[in-house]
Amino acid sequence: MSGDQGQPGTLERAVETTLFASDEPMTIDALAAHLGGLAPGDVRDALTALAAHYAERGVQLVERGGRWHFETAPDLAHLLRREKEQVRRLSRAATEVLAIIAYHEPVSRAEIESIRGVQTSAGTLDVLMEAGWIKLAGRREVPGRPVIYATTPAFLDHFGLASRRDLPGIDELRAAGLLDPVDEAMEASMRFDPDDAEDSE
Amino acid sequence: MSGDQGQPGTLERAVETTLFASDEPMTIDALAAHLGGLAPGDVRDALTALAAHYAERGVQLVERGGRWHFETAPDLAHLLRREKEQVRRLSRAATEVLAIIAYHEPVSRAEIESIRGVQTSAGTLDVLMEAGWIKLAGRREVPGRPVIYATTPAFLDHFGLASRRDLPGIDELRAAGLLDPVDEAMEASMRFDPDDAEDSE
Amino acid sequence: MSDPDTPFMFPDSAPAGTRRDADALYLELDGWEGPLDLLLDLARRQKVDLRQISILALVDQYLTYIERAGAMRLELAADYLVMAAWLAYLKSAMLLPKDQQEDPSPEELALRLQLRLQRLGAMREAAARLMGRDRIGRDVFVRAAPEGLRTDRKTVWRSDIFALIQAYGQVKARTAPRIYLVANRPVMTLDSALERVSAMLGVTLEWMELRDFLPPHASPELKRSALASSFVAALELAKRGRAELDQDAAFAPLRIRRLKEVAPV
Repeated sequence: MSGDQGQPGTLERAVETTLFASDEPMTIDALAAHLGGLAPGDVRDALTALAAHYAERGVQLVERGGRWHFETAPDLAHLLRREKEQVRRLSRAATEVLAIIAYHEPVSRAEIESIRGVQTSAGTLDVLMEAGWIKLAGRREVPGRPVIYATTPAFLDHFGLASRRDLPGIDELRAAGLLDPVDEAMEASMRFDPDDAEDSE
Repeated sequence: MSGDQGQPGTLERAVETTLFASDEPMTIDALAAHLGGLAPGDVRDALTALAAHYAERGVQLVERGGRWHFETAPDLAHLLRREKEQVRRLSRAATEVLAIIAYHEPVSRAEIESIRGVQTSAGTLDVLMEAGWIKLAGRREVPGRPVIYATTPAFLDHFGLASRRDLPGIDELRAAGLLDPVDEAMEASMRFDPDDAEDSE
Repeated sequence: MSDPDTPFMFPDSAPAGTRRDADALYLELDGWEGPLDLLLDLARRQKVDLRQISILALVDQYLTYIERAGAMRLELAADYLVMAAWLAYLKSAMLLPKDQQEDPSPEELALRLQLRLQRLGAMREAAARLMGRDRIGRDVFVRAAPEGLRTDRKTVWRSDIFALIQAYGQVKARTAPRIYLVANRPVMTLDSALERVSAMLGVTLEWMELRDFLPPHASPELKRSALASSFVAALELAKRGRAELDQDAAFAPLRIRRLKEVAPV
C-alpha cells in the first residue's frame, strides 16, 4: 500500500485504468474477473491503496454499496455545479417515500402509508422506480401477499452512501425505536410507565 | 511542480476535477474561463504539475491539439478489452468439409461439393478459416481459376496428427466400420411390408 | 396560537413566504399531505421535542384551524374532517375524570398519535438529510466520457480426430454408388382388371358387388391391388357407357351392373 509516493504497483495501475474507463461502478469481483481472474483480496488491497492516493485530490475513489467508482471531490462541487446540474427534483412526497423505504426496507405500500398518514399515489413509486433507486423486493408472506420495496445499489451510489449503515442518523433512529411500527412501540411503552414511554427502548 | 508527494494545490485540484467531469477536452483558455477568469499561465502550470503527477499512473493527462484531457494509459489498453472465449463444437457439416479438405487437399469448393454430394455454404468454410484449421492455398489453373483450400499446422496440432499421412486410409476406415451405410433403419423401411404397403415409398 | 417565525424544516412543502403568519395557513390547503401532515406541522410550532408536545394543545390548534377554514368556506377533504371528529372525541375523553374513561384510554390514544407524529417527523428529517447529501450529478460528478470496457466474444472451435474420420467415412458411404433392388410385388394391372370385369359383367344383368369380382384365393396384398384395379376398371367401363355403378353411402358396398342398351363395340 504505497499510495502517495513512488510508482504505483502494476495491479494498482490496472485497477485505476479499469475503473476510470468503466461507465459504471464495479464490484471487487467484477474487477477481479475483468482483470483476468485475480484474487479479490489483491484487488481490495489495490483499491485501498488507490483510495488513499486519491484522498486529497480533485477526483476521488469511493465505494458505494459494494461497488467502486471515481467521482469528483465533493468540496469542489461549486466548480462544476453551475452548468452541469442534471439531477431531477423530487416532489416532497417522493423524497419522504424514498426515505421511508431506505430506513425501513423492505416495506410494503401499506406500511409506507401508515407512516405518512396519507395515501401514496402510484406515480410516486413509479418515479422512484424509474430513477432506479427502488425495486420490487418480493412479497410479504401475510394475507394479501403485498408487494414490498427496497432500495437499489444505484440509490446508494447516487446519494454517496457506502452502505445502508451510512444512512444519516439511522443508528439513532433505530436506538430511539423510531423505525419500529407504532403498535410495537405502544406495546413496549404500555409495559412501562406510560408517562415515560418515550424513553423506553 | 510538487506533483507526486504531498497535497496537490488548490488550482491543481480544480483543474483535475474540471477535466475529469468534462465531456470533451478543454483548452487552457476554456479552463481558465471556467474556473472564474484565471491567468492562463497559472492554468498551464497546474496542467504541467498534473501531467507530471499522472505520468506513471494508470490514467494520464495529455494534450491533443491544444486541448487537454484525461485518458487511460496507452500501455494498459489491453485491459479495457477483455476477450471472452466461448468453446463450441464443430458442426457436422463443417466436420465433413474439414475431413474432405484434409483427405483431398488442395481442393476447391466445387470439388468439396462434388465429394459431399451437397452444397456447402460459404459460412462453413469461414468457420474453418476462423478456427485456423484451413487456409487458402492459391488457385487452380483451370477455367474460372477457383480458390483452393488446404489444412494448416494448427489443424494437425488440434487433431493430434504428426502429418496428414497419419489419417487412416479408406481400407482402415472400412475395417473400422466407418464406411457402413449410415441409416440402417432407413434401409429397413424400404423393404416391403404387406400390412403397411400403402406407406412404403 | 403559533409563532410566525417558526422555522420550517421542509423546504419543499410550500413556496417561501407563505407561512409568515398564521393566516397564511389557509392559503395552503394543498400544502399538507393529509391531516397527519398538518398535525405534525402544528406540533412543531409548539417548539418542543415531539416527545413533549401537549396533545391537548395540539387538538385545540387543529380544531381551530378546521373551524377557521370552514368559516372561510374552504372545502375540506373528508379525511381532515374525520380527523377533526376523532380529535374532538379524544379531547372530550381526556377531559373526563379518570374513572369515567373508556377503553382504550384517551392517554393511550394520545400516545399513539404522538408516536405516529414522531415517526413521520423522523422520516421527514431523514428525507431532508438524504436530499442534502452530495448527490451524483449535482454535487459530485462521474467521468463524463468514459472509454468504456469492452468484452469481445471469441469462439474457440473444438473437434477431435474421431469425429473427423467418422465424418469422412459417412461422406464416403453416402456418396458410394448404390444398387437399388425393386421388389417384385404381386399386383393386378389395370388391363387385366378391365378384361376380368368386362368378362364377368357379360354373365348377368343383375347388380353385383365389386368385391365379388376379386380373385377368391389371392394373397392379401394381391387382393388390395385387385380391388384398386377393379375399381378403376369399373369407372372406366361406366365412362364408356357399358356399365352403371351404385352405392348407398360413402364406403358402402359398390355395386355394378351391365347397361342394357349396350352398343355393340
